[in-house]
Amino acid sequence: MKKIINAPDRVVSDMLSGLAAANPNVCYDSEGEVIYRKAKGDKVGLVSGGGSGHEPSHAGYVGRGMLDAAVAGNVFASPDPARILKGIEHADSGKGVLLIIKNYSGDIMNFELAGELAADMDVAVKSVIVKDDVAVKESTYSTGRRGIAGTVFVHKIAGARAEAGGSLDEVAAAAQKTADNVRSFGVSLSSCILPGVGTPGFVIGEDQMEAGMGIHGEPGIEQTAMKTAAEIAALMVDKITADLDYTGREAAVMVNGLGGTPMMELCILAGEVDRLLKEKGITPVKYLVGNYMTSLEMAGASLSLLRLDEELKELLLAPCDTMALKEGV
Amino acid sequence: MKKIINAPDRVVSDMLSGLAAANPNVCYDSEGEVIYRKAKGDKVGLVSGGGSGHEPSHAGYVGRGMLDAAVAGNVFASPDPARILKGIEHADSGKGVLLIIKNYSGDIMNFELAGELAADMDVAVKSVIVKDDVAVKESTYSTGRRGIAGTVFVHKIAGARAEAGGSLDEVAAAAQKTADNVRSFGVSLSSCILPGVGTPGFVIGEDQMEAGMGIHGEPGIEQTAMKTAAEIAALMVDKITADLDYTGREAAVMVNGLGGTPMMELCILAGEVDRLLKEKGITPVKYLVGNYMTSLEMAGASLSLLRLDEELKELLLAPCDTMALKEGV
Amino acid sequence: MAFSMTSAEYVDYLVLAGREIEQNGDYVTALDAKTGDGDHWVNLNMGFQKLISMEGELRALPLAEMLKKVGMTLMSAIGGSSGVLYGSSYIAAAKALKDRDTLDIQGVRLLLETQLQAIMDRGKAQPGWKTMIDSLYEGVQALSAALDAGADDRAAVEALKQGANQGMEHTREMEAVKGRASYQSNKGVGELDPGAVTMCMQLQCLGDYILSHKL
Amino acid sequence: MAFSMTSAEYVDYLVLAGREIEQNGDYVTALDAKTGDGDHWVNLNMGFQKLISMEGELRALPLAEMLKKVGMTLMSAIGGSSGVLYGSSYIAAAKALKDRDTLDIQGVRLLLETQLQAIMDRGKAQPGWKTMIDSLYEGVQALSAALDAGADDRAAVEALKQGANQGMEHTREMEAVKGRASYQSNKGVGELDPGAVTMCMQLQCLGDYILSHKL
Ligand SMILES: Nc1ncnc2c1ncn2[C@@H]1O[C@H](COP(=O)(O)OP(=O)(O)O)[C@@H](O)[C@H]1O
Ligand SMILES: Nc1ncnc2c1ncn2[C@@H]1O[C@H](COP(=O)(O)OP(=O)(O)O)[C@@H](O)[C@H]1O
Ligand SMILES: [Mg+2]
Ligand SMILES: [Mg+2]
Ligand SMILES: [Mg+2]
Ligand SMILES: [Mg+2]
Repeated sequence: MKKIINAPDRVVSDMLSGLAAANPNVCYDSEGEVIYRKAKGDKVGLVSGGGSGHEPSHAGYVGRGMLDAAVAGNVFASPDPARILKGIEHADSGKGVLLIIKNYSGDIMNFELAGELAADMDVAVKSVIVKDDVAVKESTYSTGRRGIAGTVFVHKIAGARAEAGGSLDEVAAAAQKTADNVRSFGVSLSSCILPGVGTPGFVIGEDQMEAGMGIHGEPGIEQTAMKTAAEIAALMVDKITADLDYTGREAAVMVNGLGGTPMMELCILAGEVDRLLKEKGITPVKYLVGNYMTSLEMAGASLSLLRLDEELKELLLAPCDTMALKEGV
Repeated sequence: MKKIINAPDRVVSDMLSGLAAANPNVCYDSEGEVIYRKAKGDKVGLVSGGGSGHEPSHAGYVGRGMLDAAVAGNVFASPDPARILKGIEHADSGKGVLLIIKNYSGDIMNFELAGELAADMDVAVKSVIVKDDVAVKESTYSTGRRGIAGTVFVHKIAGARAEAGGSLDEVAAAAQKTADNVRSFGVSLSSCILPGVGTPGFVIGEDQMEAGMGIHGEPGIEQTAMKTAAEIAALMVDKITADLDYTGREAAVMVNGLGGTPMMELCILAGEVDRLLKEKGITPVKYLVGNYMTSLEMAGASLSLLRLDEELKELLLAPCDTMALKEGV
Repeated sequence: MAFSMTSAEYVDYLVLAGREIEQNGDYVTALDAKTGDGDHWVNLNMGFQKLISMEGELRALPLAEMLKKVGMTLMSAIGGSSGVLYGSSYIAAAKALKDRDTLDIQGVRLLLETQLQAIMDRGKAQPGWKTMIDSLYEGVQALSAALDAGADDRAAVEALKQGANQGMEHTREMEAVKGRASYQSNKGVGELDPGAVTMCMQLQCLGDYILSHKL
Repeated sequence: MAFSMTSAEYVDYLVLAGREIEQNGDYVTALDAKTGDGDHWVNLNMGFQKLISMEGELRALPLAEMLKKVGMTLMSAIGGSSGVLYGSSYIAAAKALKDRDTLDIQGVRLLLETQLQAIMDRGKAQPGWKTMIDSLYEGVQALSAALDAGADDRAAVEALKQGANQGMEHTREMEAVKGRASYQSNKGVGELDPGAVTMCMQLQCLGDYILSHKL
């Protein structure tokens, strides 16, 4: 394992303190492994978080127009309720707090318990669960779909609604609408190494790729022969548009790198996606191309498509100023 | 070789057309492999470029407050003079054009020739050569130091000066001052694969790293045992501050990923750098942490430190709106 | 012969369980990598190593307080799914056992039944869903059946161990409903659930501790 | 015996050189990876393949125009250091040979001398600096020396080939002044310069073409 770290059991705290050193607009609470806004807004608070290893998610999205606090767990493991409660406290200015949760058993259980604890302390808490990964079948019975990179759109849009003075219900509604309208699909070309483990948990054969792999290296829907950028784009667009009808609609597009795939490849993929969307009568009005939600150093990429209406579009394009996403210069 | 591409000989054009699809503020000239600003400013034009494989450099920095045109060569190969001339034409609005060149024989020769051709066409052209890599000894006799990630600071500051209405001489002076005050040092943990070659040109042993490697995988100053983040930070800071005295000064800090190293590790490195700088009496006033100038999918990172004065600081913090760098939301 | 276990002795068991977990890193990680995200062992181990580092402090606490502290510690140090589930299970056990100083066989039964219920509640999950619940559920079932049939402590503990092992083995053929294996198209059929494996390890250690030190 | 080479025949040589380069990918790439950035072969090959694809068009051009077209093509298709150097060398050669239709041995000499000077000017480089110049320089030196000593065409061409090869070999012990090998702490000593190797390949092909087709 070659990583630029000090020690496997220090990666989370070292990473967050480094991030806070680099970003003058946030503070680091080392007890809760929370990154929170230095200037507390008089507004609904937004809290997200989850396991580490997905940087810049989530701490990179703390700032004006997006999150108020991000809570980090160990690598690939949800933070525990005590940490999340710290995050809620940092985000709360008396107008209530929205929790943005990715749909994993662990995150759900920990955030839910934290929400109960916060409610005991008379903080109004709502939560929205993101489940955008169409590689997994949706189900009310089982855990259902995973939440992946589409979550960043939820942060952005709920953040804009909160910044504009929306009530907790309004912010939650904007977040829910975003979650309802975003779909994602990812492919990976290589595995990743958990710092505490030191060796890759699985191997993807040379000339093979895994379609539909999650952002923790949870197995995908199939291993196939390595495809071209055009074929990968087609697979992604097909899977997503088969699940939600985007025809004739405007969309925001995220071409997200998983950590080990360089910008050159993401741009090539974005070009193919753009062509396919236009062929399908979908109008891309905003692109995000880069590393937004990663899986350590995994090579691969995901596509997220957010179906827009006027409200979502306006909120999406509203200014925000975070380390990993800035809008409205 | 596993890359998200269509074909090795199409990577540059596919990448640039994808980038242009994703960024509504730029256009793609496929004949010259040039990305240029859609809204041509009535100002001194800024042109940079070089071999591809360093994305988001340079096309990602085209936009308000930075470059007017970026010219792309083949992977790791300077663009030829004809392409550069196209870039100059796109950037020129009659107030002259500044070429920002990284110090490689190939780039120097091609940009110089293009500049001569432009002068023949009565375009006022000046150029600034960036040689920030302290891993290489400076020399007037040989090629001397390479230009690496510190170049992005030159784009930013010259861009701000041009946006503010500076004359060609003033813009060139700001660029030169930046180049004179920036130093960089990089380490790499893995090699990278040129799309047209398909196999890695060299191998860095497991548990080894290469100190001082360039952004094209040119061999570094030594292969050493893999170090911790704190040790790597110390190596970088020591090499840089041994070359230029930053004591008591403000500095802009770039912790740059080489393409395959995730944000988690860059943040950890930034934290260590921050600690060391403060110990040395250097005041970091601005951090850039992310992939700014890469080497395909190479794992590793570089540190660039720009010594600031009031002028440079003001220009550095002036607004800019490009795909890869936004300032002043 | 009947036994009675003090709070300090329960901590002795936890230390043994921690050592056992520590030694099975590659095996458990490989299992979680196959159907999950590969972090189950790292995090569970971190939790138990934390407990081991607190051994002295824990041994000094009365039973219920010790259990609560263990729960809080595991919840925060492990994180993820296992952290909150183990945390909840120990916090619930602390409540259920708040009037006792020691654990006899009925106390062990109550502890495990309480933990089982707490995990099912927190996880919104049932036996048969290919989780840690299955080892605990079959272990508790076997223990209760033995006790209800009048078995002595030794036979009851043996039943617990055997039941836990069967529960773990049964996860191999189950389809995952909750947790990461549910994302797979075949729902993880054919692989043991890593959480069931580590739950079983703990129950084996508990049984062995009682059998060799207390009976 | 004396020879004379038409523009079309020079294009035949370029095609042979392109084929030779195409076959030496791994070798040249490995060399450039050792002291440079590993792209020399990919790009040079791309340039020569472009020439091959334009064979018909090129063959139809008069000598000077053909040389100019080759220069423009190589400059844009190769890029990097080699592109502008080869490009400049052919564009300069086109000027120097603008009054000739064919190349005899003196024409070849003038062509190569002009190319050498153009590369040195554009690269601001000298013989002995571990670049492509060294193969060309020693080749031209040997050719000129042979001709000045009254050698016949065959002997002169043999001298060119041998000189080029020696120049290439000499780069192994040189310290790089320009180009990427100069970034290395040992200045690349011990390795052949990739640009010298491919320059030598071309000169060998040129010599062989003349020897086997024209003499
Ligand atoms: N909802 C649930 N109810 C009960 N057990 C669960 C649930 N979700 C997961 N588990 C158990 O947790 C184990 C995984 O634990 P761990 O790896 O720590 O969590 P994560 O899945 O968050 O990475 C699974 O193998 C399973 O036994
Ligand atoms: N200034 C120069 N003058 C002459 N030859 C040079 C010069 N710089 C580089 N070269 C030659 O070019 C070769 C490298 O070519 P290439 O790989 O295409 O360029 P780059 O160094 O830009 O990647 C070197 O091996 C050397 O022979
Ligand atoms: Mg996990
Ligand atoms: Mg090159
Ligand atoms: Mg897990
Ligand atoms: Mg090269």
